[in-house]
Amino acid sequence: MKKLINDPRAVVNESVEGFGIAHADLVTVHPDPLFITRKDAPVQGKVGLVSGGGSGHEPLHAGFVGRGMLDAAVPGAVFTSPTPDQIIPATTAVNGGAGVLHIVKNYTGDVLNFETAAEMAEAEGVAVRSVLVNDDVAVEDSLYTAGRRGVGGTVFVERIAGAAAERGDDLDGVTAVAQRVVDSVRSMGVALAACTVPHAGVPSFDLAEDEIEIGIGIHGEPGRHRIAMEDADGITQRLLDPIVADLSLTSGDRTIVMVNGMGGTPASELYIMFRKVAQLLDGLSVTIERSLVGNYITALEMQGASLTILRVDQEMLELWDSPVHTAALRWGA
Amino acid sequence: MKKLINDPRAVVNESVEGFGIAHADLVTVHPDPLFITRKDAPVQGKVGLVSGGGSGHEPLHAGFVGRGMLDAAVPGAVFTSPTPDQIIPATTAVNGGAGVLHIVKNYTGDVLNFETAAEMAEAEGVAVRSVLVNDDVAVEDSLYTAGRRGVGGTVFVERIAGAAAERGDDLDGVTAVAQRVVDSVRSMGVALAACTVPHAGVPSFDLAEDEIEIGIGIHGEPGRHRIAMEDADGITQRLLDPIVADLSLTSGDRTIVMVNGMGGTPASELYIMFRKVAQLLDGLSVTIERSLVGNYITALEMQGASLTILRVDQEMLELWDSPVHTAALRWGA
Amino acid sequence: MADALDTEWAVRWMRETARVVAENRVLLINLDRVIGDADHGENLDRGFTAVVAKLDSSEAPETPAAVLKLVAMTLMSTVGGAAGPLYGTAFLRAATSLGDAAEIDPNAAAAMIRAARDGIVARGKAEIGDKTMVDAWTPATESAETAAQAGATAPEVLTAAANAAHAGAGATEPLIARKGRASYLGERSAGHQDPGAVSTAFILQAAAETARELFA
Amino acid sequence: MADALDTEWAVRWMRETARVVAENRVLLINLDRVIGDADHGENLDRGFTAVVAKLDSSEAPETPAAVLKLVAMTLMSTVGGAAGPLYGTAFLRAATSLGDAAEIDPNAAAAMIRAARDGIVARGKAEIGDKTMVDAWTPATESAETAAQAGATAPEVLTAAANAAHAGAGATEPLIARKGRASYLGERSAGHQDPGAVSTAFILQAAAETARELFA
Ligand SMILES: Nc1ncnc2c1ncn2[C@@H]1O[C@H](COP(=O)(O)OP(=O)(O)O)[C@@H](O)[C@H]1O
Ligand SMILES: Nc1ncnc2c1ncn2[C@@H]1O[C@H](COP(=O)(O)OP(=O)(O)O)[C@@H](O)[C@H]1O
Ligand SMILES: [Mg+2]
Ligand SMILES: [Mg+2]
Ligand SMILES: [Mg+2]
Ligand SMILES: [Mg+2]
Repeated sequence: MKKLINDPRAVVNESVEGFGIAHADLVTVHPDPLFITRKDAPVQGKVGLVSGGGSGHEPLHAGFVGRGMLDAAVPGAVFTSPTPDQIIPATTAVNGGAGVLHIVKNYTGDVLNFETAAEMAEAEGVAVRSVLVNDDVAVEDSLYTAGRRGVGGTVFVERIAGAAAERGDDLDGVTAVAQRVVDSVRSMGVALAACTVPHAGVPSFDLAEDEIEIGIGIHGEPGRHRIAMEDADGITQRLLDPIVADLSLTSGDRTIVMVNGMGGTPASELYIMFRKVAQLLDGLSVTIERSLVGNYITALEMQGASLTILRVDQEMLELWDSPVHTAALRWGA
Repeated sequence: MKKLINDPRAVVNESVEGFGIAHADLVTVHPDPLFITRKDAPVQGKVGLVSGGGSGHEPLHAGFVGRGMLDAAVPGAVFTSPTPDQIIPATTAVNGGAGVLHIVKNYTGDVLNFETAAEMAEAEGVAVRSVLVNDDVAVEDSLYTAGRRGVGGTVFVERIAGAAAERGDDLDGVTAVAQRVVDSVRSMGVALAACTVPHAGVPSFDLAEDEIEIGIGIHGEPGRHRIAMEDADGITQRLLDPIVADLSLTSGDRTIVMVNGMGGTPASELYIMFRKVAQLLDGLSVTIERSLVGNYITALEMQGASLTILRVDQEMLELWDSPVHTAALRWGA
Repeated sequence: MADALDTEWAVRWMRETARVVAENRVLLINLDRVIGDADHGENLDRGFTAVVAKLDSSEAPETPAAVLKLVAMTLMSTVGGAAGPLYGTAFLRAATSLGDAAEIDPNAAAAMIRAARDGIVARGKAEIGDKTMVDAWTPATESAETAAQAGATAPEVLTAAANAAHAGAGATEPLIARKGRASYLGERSAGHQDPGAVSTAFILQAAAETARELFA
Repeated sequence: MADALDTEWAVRWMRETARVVAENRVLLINLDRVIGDADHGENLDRGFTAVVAKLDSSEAPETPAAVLKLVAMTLMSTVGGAAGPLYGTAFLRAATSLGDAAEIDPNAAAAMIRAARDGIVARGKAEIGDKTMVDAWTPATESAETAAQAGATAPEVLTAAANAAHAGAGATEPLIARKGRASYLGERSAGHQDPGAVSTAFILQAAAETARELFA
């Protein structure tokens, strides 16, 4: 394992420290317990947005803290959800009197830790709501399973709910918008090569020179199945089809599309995939209104990509376009 | 070799096509010969800025086309400088009557092709100036060699000269600002693992599990020397020292710092390096006025990073802060 | 009371757990790597290292329940992931079941294990056969209760629990996961033991061994 | 004139060059990979493939110079990198040296090679020993001139040039590069042949072979 790190156990602390220095105009890093808030938190009268989860998915979540997006990000250890004793103070720190929305990716650990934190923050007098992001169509969803993972859709929820909060929506309103995004967003990913968790020191899985994993998540876990290597157009089709089916995308639908790199994929390859997505959606008479192509939710240095599609209505689009100023997403501000 | 590509020979065309679709609000892609201009080119009365070079360094250069930065980018094949028949029409396309500045990274191929293009564009009546970016302190510079490579400093030249052009400076003025940046910027890079050029199909070099290359460029070439793996703080010091020495950075100096990922490095690792740079410069009483941490000039999916430091004066800083709106760099617009 | 477990035992149990978890850190990481995200061993090691630090630095707890409560709070705030809240709840419920008794008799030992197990089920909603730590805790509970009813000593109750937990962990191997991270793999999760079930077995084994040593 | 080289030869030379470059594409990529950026073979293959396409699609050029000028323009606009302008200039200067002559006699052949070589030096400013294609072109020029002065036929002049170019390319191996991309490696550039010198040898060998075949 070769990484630009010092002590594997200090990775999160040191990297967040560096992040705090680089973006001192935007964020405040609270070191112990560790969480990150926007510089001007709490914003009085505004609903506070808190998200968090295991580290290793940068820029998610800290890179999305700032105006028009998150008020706080709570980073756990690498691929490990944070603990309530981090989430609780983050929640109270960004409560401007209008309550706080927890944006939780659907993993047992995240759900349990945020649940506990929400309960305790409520006990301290903060109104807390939660939305559960579960957009990964690779995972079978049923009453008897842990359900779908939260992956790329999280970026869309954070942006659009963040915009609604900035607009002045109340806690129920922001929660409703966030839930609307959750209901309309789906993702699917592929890996060409695994990543290596610093404390583990060996790659999460092995893939032969001619194999790829379809349906991976963002934690270096193996995917749903392994297939022979294909070209970018073929792989893109494989990611797109289940999303189109699950969202029942049809002629006239409007979308925001994200082609996301998992951390070790050149931008040029992401644009090659985006080209194919655009061609395929065009063939379905589905419009791409906005797009993101780049590293937004990663799995360390994994080689691979994910596709996320959000079906939007006019309101979501306007919220999307409103000013946002974070380390990783910025426009209009 | 596993890559998200189709035909290795179509990589540049397909990726630029995807880029053009994703950023249709910002740029126009001219497919044959291939170059990219900002949507509103030519901007009447404004000096036009053209840069280009081999592909594989994305977001450089196309990602920096737009207001406050480049007017045109000219992508060659992967790691191969473009040809005059691309550079010439790009140059004339962005000439708003005030002439055009070529920003050329110092490689024999780039120099020769831009030289020819400049000559022929001049013959067509366009006033052309050139600046040569040669910021890589890993390379020995002498009258008898090809001189230093142009690497990360290019981003700074494009941004600050782009701002000067947007401000309305004339061709000599923009050229002078660009040259001032060239004179004040230095870089140094490290690789943990090589990249694979699509048409070559095998990694550019082999590194043992416990080795790293110090002094690499952005073309997958081996570096100046190979050393045993070190921790991030140690490596950062190795990149910083020759830059500090070469720029003679001393107490009171003001800088803009870029910690750049080579394409396959997680953001968290870049922030760990940035943290150390901040500590070391602080120890020298050198101020970091602004910073960039992320993938700005890459070598496909290479694992590694580079450090670039620009010593700034007040004017450069103001130009830096002025509005910029490109696919990869955006603020104030 | 002969063979009853006291506060000192509870402290020893936790120190021994920390030692065993540290020793098996890589094993637990690797179990989690193939069907999860490669952090279970790291998470527990971080948690129990913090537990030991807490025991070293705070005043000696006065009851076994106080020990387990300190453990619960420490795990909850340092482990994260799924295991943090689950083990945190388990130890909290276990503490509650003990009340402020100074010693733990065989029935109390069995009740403590049931409380822990029920806490995990209440939080995680997993059923037996879902390939989670519940598949170790459930047989452990049943064996402990059977042993206690048959008149076993407290160390014997814990030994019965530990053995059953080990068997239960082993039996997770062929299962297809329906809860936790391994469930994302669907059928590919079969063929590997569940890391949480294995760590459960380690924890209960530490309980049994420290109990036996104390009365050896 | 016996053994004089005409337009047909020039076309055959270029087609044969394209074939040889395609055949040695990977070899040239690999030479460039170790001390450069792994594109020389790809660049030349793209360029000469375009040359052949151009020859196939355009009207037959009327003079050898017209062929070489077409080649120069095509390479210039399709190869890129260092080799594009250098070879472009080389063929342009070679074309100029031939004027509008219909045939190339031995002296003209030697002059053509010198013109190409001088063009490369003018553009690239490399000196002999800098570990570039100049290290193949320079001995090629000298051998060609010596042969022409000694009364060799045009095919013999080209053969002398090709042999010298091959030797020159081989002799670049121990050199430390001072120009081009390999110069960034400093001393680590020693121990490998220069890709441009090797491709030069291939080009001149194609010239010699097609010339010999035409008069066999
Ligand atoms: N719903 C659940 N109920 C009971 N145990 C669970 C549940 N989900 C996960 N687990 C247990 O947690 C273990 C994983 O813990 P850990 O790796 O620390 O957390 P994470 O899955 O968040 O990375 C699994 O092996 C399993 O035994
Ligand atoms: N200044 C120069 N003078 C002569 N030849 C040069 C010079 N610089 C580079 N070359 C030649 O160009 C070759 C490399 O060509 P190529 O790989 O196509 O371009 P690039 O170096 O731009 O990738 C080198 O092997 C060398 O022979
Ligand atoms: Mg985890
Ligand atoms: Mg090149
Ligand atoms: Mg885990
Ligand atoms: Mg090359």
